[in-house]
Amino acid sequence: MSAEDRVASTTQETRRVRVHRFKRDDGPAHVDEHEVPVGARTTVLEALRWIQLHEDATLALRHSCFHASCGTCGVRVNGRERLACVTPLADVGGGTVTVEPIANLPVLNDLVVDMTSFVERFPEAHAIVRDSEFLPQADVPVDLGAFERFEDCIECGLCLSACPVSATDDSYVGPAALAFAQRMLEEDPGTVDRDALLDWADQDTAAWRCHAAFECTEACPSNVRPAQRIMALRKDLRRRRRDQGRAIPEVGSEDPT
Amino acid sequence: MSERRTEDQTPSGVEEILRVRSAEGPVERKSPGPTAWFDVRRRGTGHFAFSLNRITGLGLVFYLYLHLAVLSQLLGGEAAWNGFLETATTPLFLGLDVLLVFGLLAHGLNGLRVALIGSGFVPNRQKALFYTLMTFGAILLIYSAIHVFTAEG
Amino acid sequence: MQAPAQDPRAPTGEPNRSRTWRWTALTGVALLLLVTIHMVAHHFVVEAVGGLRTYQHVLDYIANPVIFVIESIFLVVITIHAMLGLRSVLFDFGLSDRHKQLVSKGLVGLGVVTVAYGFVLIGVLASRA
Amino acid sequence: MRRSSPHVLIIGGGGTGGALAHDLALRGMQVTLVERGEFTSGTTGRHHGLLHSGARYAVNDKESAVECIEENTLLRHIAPGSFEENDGLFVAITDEDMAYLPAFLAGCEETGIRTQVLQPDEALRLEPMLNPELKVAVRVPDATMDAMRMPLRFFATAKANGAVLLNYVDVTDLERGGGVVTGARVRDVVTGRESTIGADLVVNATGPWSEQVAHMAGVDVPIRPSPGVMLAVRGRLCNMVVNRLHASGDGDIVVPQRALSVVGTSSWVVEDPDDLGVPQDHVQRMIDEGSMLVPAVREAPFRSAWSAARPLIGSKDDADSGRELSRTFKTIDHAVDDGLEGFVTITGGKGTTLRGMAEVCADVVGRKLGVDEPCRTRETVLLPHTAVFAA
Repeated sequence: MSAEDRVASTTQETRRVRVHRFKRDDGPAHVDEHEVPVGARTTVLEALRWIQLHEDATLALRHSCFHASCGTCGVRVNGRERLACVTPLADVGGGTVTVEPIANLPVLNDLVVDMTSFVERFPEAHAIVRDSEFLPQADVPVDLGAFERFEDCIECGLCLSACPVSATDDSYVGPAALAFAQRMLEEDPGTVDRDALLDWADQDTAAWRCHAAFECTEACPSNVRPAQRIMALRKDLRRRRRDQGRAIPEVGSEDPT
Repeated sequence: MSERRTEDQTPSGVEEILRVRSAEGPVERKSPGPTAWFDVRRRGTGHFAFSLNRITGLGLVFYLYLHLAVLSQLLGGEAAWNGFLETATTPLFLGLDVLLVFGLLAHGLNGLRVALIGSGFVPNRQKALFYTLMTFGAILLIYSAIHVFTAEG
Repeated sequence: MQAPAQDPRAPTGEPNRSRTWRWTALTGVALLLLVTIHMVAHHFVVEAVGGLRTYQHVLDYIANPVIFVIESIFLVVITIHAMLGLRSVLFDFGLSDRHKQLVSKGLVGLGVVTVAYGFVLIGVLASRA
Repeated sequence: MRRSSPHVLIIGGGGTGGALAHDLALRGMQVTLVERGEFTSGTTGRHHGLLHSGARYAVNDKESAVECIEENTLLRHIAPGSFEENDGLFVAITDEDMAYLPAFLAGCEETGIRTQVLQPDEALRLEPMLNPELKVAVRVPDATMDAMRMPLRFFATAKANGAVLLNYVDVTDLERGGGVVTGARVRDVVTGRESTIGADLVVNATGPWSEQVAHMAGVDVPIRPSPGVMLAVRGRLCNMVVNRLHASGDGDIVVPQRALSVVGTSSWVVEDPDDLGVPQDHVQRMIDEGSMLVPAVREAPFRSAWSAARPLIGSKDDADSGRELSRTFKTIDHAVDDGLEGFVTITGGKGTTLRGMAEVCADVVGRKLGVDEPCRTRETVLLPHTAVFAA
């Protein structure tokens, strides 16, 4: 839908929004319900902000950019991973809407998760700028080198939340970190220690723990396609092994003993 | 600077907040583990496939040992074995046989998908592959069920 | 052959998953074939309700050298696959590195016992034919 | 026992507060920063991400223009890897735009902003999606920043240097006694508990909320929350920042950002910076004006439309549009203006000038607290944004 079509639609009604609440001093988590006035293009984030402003100022949530560029407002809407800022209530079916924090990370407060352990999964401080692959017909000025742009991954954690292996096994580094590693290998800015990165990925808590559910790719709001990148990473790992002339080891050497 | 209040007041408020926040206990965290397999709020095909693989896998390991235990009857000679055969051909046990075939097909065919995709074949068509293999499995399951219940000596 | 530099982030004492993943996949694909053979041979070619064999049928069957070899391979492959799968499931419980090692060792032991038991079973039956 | 250094409490976790925390921490002061929500959730994170060359202000607001080009150069140096360094174009579409060109070039010359005049065919070679009707384009050193991650690098570095940064801590009141602000009453949103944070000096760095916080201390600040609407469409329609070559107006910029293009921005004035709304006519204006620069804006799939409140300096009596209010910043020592000790307000400005604002404010803070340390933020390279999450 173009922006103009969005502007044209402005019906007004209300939606029942159920919000996950958790405060440390208030005991276990519970759900609050609110009746929120919505227009045709009211987003989940706007609904949550309305609740903050008009009904409960103690509701805590993360948000920053409001246009799917910062990745802070990731939540689960009716059980599916979404960026609240670009998810119109009209797009998540009719009836009651349930908003929960993303899964597989500690919940600090209401809808706020602690991103520390998400960031710690990444192999190293990572570049956020890369060459732009858009507008290939553009004639880049000599003094610029190449047009560049920000990485697609906005570190929202939705892929980690959607991953069934991460839901089960906390030691798995998860899709975002592996997708990042693959991008660094694919578009090496010349600063990458490739062997160290491949060693990092070649672990039973990394590339080989993925079970090809592809839920990360489904969840990603930024078209990073982490699952495909994990598969590409495995290809890199196999190629390295082949290049190093390693034969498939004996069964006996397989076992961890 | 005589009214500087740093030492007596500053830390109190800040440190109290920091202390409470860094306390281990009251952070809500669904403990990870196999309960996630049964999380019905996760409705994705991929999650279903993963859970199915885990559950059928465990079921098949259980069956493997059940099977080996049952086969020990063979060591007891003809009478022991033929006695077992009578129980094993009751409709209940035949139904369990069909369940076994279901487990083998679900685990085997989804495992084939994971192996094919995980080793670089068909990287972008995982859903189509899943549905194709599951459809194939369903046909085989129906055929097997009919066979198990109708094959007469 | 030069070993790659040790990555400080890599946990120590861990087997390399790329091998276990590979072996799970390889044995899994082999099992597709072996299970099919096993199921068809036992349940779909025998003309009886449920396709089960009588005692004598079983003895004759296992005495066939080709069957004996196939069943032996089946036994080993399915045990490896089952132990690797169990290991993966048990690791889902978020074990410490030490417990992971214990689990791995325990499963090697269980696998050896399972295969040994299977061979005793096959051997005894084949000898009775 | 060594007497500990003075403690400064910064209210507001936007770009200004973060940069100030960084500056004060480098000067060896004890710093606590409180933010009622997530860092950069108020205005900072919502802006379109333009790293101003200053050319936008080169004609009407030369002070801002000079600030911008200085900070533009500095930030690239201290926050490498945080910008899409693709420059920007000022594009003339109408004869009226062309009439603005001489003044624009003169203003840039005067304020030290490097320019390169491009004929339409040259500009279209650079940016094929530009309006083919363009008459001329001027290349300037604009860039795109990640509106959250670039400021977070100041937070990250401040934290590494010992500043205590507390998000989800809401200031409910300011503690006063004998004409001195002595700290703040706060409510920890995480627990719901209330407590008091004492400080030798409290800095109000709450941008468009400055007025509300100043009222807690019983003083007034000449700030007007002036929101603007922005529109993001899918597709990276250009690689360079595309500006309209005319006096500042609505919908006059297209900022590429990741695989999106952000069109900004309108301007009006509100009382409550929390209750903005997204007026439909403003969104329509973004589409209409944005497609004057890059026609594909009209057809591109919608991604988001939102509002962000700027803190513009002016008085209640100024014009309603907010455009005429100054874009530069102001540090107010309330001891001078209102006879209230221990309270400083830093406000105004823009994302590009966050470091410079912090430097000026930190000079004032240092003078008031007797800390004679020079500013070191010009040469201190910032940590990556992820370090803000480090335990």
